[in-house]
Amino acid sequence: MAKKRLIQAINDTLFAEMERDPKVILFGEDVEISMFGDTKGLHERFGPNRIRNTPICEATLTGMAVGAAAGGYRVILHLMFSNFIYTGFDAIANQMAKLRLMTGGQIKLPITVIAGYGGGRSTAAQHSDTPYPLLMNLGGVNVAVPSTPADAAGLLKTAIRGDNPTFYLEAGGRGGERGEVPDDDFTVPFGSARVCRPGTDVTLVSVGAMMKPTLQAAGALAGQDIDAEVIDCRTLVPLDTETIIASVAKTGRIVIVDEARDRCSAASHIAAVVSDEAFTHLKAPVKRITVPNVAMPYAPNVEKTVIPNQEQIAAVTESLVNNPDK
Amino acid sequence: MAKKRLIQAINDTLFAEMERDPKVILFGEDVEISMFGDTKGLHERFGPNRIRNTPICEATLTGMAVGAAAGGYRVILHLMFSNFIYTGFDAIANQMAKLRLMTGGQIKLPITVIAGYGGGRSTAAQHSDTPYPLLMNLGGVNVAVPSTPADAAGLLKTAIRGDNPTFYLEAGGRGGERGEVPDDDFTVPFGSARVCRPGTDVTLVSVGAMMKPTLQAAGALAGQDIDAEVIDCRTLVPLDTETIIASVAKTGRIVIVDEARDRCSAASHIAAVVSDEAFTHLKAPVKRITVPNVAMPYAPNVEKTVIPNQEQIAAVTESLVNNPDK
Amino acid sequence: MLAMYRTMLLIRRTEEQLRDDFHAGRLPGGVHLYIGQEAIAAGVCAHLDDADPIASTHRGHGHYLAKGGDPEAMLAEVYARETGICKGMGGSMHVADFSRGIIGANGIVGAGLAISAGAAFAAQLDREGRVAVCFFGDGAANQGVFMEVLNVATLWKLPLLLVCEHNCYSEFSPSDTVTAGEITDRARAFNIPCSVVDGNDAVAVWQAAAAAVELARDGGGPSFIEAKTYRIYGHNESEVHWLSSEYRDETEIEPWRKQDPIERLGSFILENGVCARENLDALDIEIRARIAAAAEAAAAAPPPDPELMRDMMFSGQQP
Amino acid sequence: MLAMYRTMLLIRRTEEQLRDDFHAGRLPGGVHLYIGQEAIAAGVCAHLDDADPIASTHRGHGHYLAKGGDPEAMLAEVYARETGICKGMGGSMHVADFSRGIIGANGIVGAGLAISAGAAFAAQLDREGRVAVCFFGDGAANQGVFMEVLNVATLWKLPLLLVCEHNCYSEFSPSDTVTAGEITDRARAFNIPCSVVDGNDAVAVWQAAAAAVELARDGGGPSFIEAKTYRIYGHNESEVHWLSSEYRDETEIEPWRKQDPIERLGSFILENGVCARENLDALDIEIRARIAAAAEAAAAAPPPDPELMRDMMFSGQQP
Ligand SMILES: Cc1ncc(C[n+]2csc(CCOP(=O)(O)OP(=O)(O)O)c2C)c(N)n1
Ligand SMILES: Cc1ncc(C[n+]2csc(CCOP(=O)(O)OP(=O)(O)O)c2C)c(N)n1
Ligand SMILES: [Mg+2]
Ligand SMILES: [Mg+2]
Repeated sequence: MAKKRLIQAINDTLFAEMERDPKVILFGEDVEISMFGDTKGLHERFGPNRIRNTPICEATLTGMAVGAAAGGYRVILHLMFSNFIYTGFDAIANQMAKLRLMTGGQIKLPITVIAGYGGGRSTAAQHSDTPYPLLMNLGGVNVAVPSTPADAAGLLKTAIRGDNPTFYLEAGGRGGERGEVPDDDFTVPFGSARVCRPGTDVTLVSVGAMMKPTLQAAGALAGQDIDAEVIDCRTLVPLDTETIIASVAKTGRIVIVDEARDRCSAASHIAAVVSDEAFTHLKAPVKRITVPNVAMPYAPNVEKTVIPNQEQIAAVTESLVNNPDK
Repeated sequence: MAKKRLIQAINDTLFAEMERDPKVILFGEDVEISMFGDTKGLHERFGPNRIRNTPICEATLTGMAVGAAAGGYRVILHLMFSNFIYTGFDAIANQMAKLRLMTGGQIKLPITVIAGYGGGRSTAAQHSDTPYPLLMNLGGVNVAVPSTPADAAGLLKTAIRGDNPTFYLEAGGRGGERGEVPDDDFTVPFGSARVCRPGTDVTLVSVGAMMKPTLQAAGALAGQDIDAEVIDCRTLVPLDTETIIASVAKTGRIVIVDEARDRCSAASHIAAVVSDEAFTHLKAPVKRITVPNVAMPYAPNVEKTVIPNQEQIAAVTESLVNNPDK
Repeated sequence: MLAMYRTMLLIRRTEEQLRDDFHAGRLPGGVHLYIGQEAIAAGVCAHLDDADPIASTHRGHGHYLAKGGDPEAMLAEVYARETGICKGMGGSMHVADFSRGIIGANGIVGAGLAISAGAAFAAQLDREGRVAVCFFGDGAANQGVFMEVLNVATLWKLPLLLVCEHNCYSEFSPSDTVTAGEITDRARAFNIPCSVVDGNDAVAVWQAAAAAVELARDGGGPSFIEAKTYRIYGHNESEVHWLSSEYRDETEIEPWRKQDPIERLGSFILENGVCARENLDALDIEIRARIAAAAEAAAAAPPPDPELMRDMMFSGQQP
Repeated sequence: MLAMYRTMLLIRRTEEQLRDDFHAGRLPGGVHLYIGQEAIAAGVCAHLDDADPIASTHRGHGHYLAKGGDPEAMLAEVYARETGICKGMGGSMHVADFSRGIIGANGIVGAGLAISAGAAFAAQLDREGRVAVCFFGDGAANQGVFMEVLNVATLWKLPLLLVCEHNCYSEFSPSDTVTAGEITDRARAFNIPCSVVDGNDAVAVWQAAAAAVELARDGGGPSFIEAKTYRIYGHNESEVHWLSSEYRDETEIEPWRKQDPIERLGSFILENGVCARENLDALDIEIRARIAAAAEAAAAAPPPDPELMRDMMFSGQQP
């Protein structure tokens, strides 16, 4: 075990995976110098064939990832900020997510797309989106959103070694979170949520950067005699609905915390699944705490009001438990 | 009143709106010849300034729509098949949906993007997507999905005359549905769902091309003594949650029918809203009938299995009403 | 030479079959015919092995067949059968056979460009002398990925051959109404080898491709070929059902019919004594029989099992 | 001439203020400095009126100010104040003033190209002689929209001037590692008027822009200018906080410092007797005072009311 920052866990894992499998290659804009630190040092170690800076041309990069993966490589494409996923969206939505079915299952597409997501640092609307709802709807791509250094390492290994396209979203500048990472070659399977905190009164489901305020809220609620079970989805595709439903079967209440805009969010989908498959267990309305349907504002005081925080989570949960009829 | 095909209602409305306001312009690939028939004859009437064929360059077309709208025009951009929305997605997600907020509300963006959506005609995965969930999550664009010729006309007028970007999605080759269209200059407001069939036992919510099987299922259910209320959302952004909730308050049960892939679908979102805001009225699980999380297959027999149909809707509803505990 | 002729004839007869099948209502989806452009696929693919990847277009039957794709499996695919090369999941616009380097026809105009660049990058890293080829239309040359790929391929010296098939139309728009300047000039801006050839002359295409493919195999980087040709049929075979006005004159098409690439190569073969008229005729009879049988087999084959779909979205994972 | 000098000095002093503000921790977001490139914005915008739309980049302060944008409102914006030109909702990368034809800095590299083409189309339809200008970087010239816009603008003869600011870097990548060939050749492929100018020579930029703007106003269609310059500061001011290695040498920067566009225009002005050194010095004092006051006012202004946001997503509709 070693304590490290989340971004360091990613960087270490990239080193290890590239060492492990010579077919792993990584490219993207300025990945050699590495703005986020995740790809730092790889170029010096693995050279320009396996780590390569590209021109700014996201539409081509996503298509190239498909072509190179079909050509036998395990491709890691670094798209920097998640908003640039939109710039390269055509080959994501029309090729990456569909090509395997369209070709009758002829190919494997081992592609890991890395991008930083989310707000909180006044980067304004074009550098702060949380794009996983769109990716979830595509059907053909996995979505991993680690919240701890250990999960960051374990999920990244699963993504790189896997044979399907995966979007691996880093919680932007918040990669500084520290945590223990096992030393052995462990992986975290996709579709397996983690119960971070067992509880009996209410289920709090969240993912990525929202885990921190969610866990803090759970801690605060404990002081009010509310025993919250906290679940980290870890991957949104595949989604571990079983763990969520089992928890709701126990608690009868659920609050879903999501950094995406509300409409058709991951929270919406989880709420939909719960209100169908766990309906008979529900004692109270299914609650979502999400970002309102706006673009991310620049001003820090305004940005703060749109991103879910500990107080909001605690307040909604408290009122749900104490006033079940809304 | 005149009976016309849905696509004819669109065509007539485009004529009328361009006649009405010289600031309305329309461009897109082969809009002069008009593959779907919606823009037929406009070029002859309004000439090449106001109706213009473009090269194939969706990434530029969506950005141009923003620039021309900011320049004072009411822009109609025809993107042909909804999958090409992805090709032009950058300027949709990063500009159209965000520019107004980013500029502090300085501008209006009167843009109507038209595209045909949905499967059912063996056009395979790249010409059959139902992309509204992605658009719904963007936050800054309206989404209208007419199911009748009258709504097609009324919603299109609201889109064109409105000052915000709207995606106006046509149910592809299924534009042949006929219906009465009033002769006067009526509009259909956004955010106002239509109760197409009142009922007391269960609420069926749907939109666009799914209205037909949904209404047929409601008819069939009537024969089994199940009185279904049927709601056509008409616009998904804004979404008329009031009408849906009022209906659930009456019926206690809801089935949502959606041609989008299930994960983070419009159905998911409606289910989420209902399981929060109408929870106390619910007598049974919230049901979604959606497309599985796959790319659209080419073979008609396979394609048929993924698109919701009358029998499936009737069966799910029947079982929901008769076995509320699932 | 004869191999090229055979390829072209195979494409022609297969597409005639599909044309008739479409109009007889035997196909569930539409088809975009390559008839008149066969020399390009045949002339380029003559230099390629199974290991060399090619990316194709919505008008992709010709590329598939020229690259050695199985005609029976292609017909079955367009017929939406489980015996189809994509098990009936893709259809005409998505015929692909990765085992033969056919990395796919594609319904998104321009999409093959970036995919082929990725395949070329993989080929470069493998250092086995593979070369990637992208076929795309004049209309596709207006998609920005064209320039993006030229840039990356030039910078990285990718073993990539870009073949623009200029058939004078982009759907229903005459090319000069949607394409400014000469497409080849866009490639010339990158100082890569560029050539403009008569796309109805198989020998000319063959020669241009020979040089480009050799250069790429030797690590010399990308090349560009613009093949001037003409789309003899409509944009797709369904257009007759909805077109209310004509977008081109019969008089425009006629001269191009006289430039039929198969007849031209046939004459060349006969003039050069490669073989006799009877041999060509026999070949035609053989191919016609094969395709007719293939169509019959396709028609008789079972539709795909719908459950198959769930195993095909992902590798080893349910959707 | 003097107006251009004033503009350039205004840009310089404003950005020095922002640089210092950033490092003093007074700004919530990052800033990309235009210092060293001022001659380009000033030389081009000298030909434009409020009605002429310009699209800009992430490095957009200079374009905003050269186009007549209010410095006070810009500083307040970067300070995230309700008095900001975008009410604090956009920040440095999104400064825009539609009333002055500044249709926005933009955080998406290349995005201004298509937006400006749309604005040029609107200008063309209005027939009032307006011309649209797009400023973009050498890195942005690798985005496919560049070629797409060249194509549409050429075909439609749009009143559009494309100004590529070649500052030798695309973030941390030296241009020649990510950009193949000469960017101007990509535009030349469309046979539109193209010029390459010394971007640190305001007079040269002014002259090239004069011809291009006049042509566009007269219905002569688009032009392209490549202005060769150099990014004196880093990609953005925050890079010092995380850069672990240098990506360029001081020795590379030094010669460019000697080519300072403001000093060069200053010398030209003095040599030509337009005014005296004292006048220039006085101007500097005036501008410094103005900017210092503006920064103080910005710092003292209130943050935006969060509720404002809900009225700003849509016109007349809640989000
Ligand atoms: C991204 C995208 N935009 C539009 C279309 C619709 N479309 C299909 S083929 C075509 C024209 C293509 O022209 P060209 O590249 O010259 O190929 P050709 O059909 O002439 O072989 C268009 C616009 C599409 N399939 N994909
Ligand atoms: C679509 C997109 N991709 C990547 C980025 C990240 N990025 C910001 S500036 C920049 C480099 C731009 O270079 P250039 O166009 O030369 O402008 P300069 O910074 O030199 O002024 C990059 C890659 C972005 N903002 N948008
Ligand atoms: Mg063509
Ligand atoms: Mg630059």
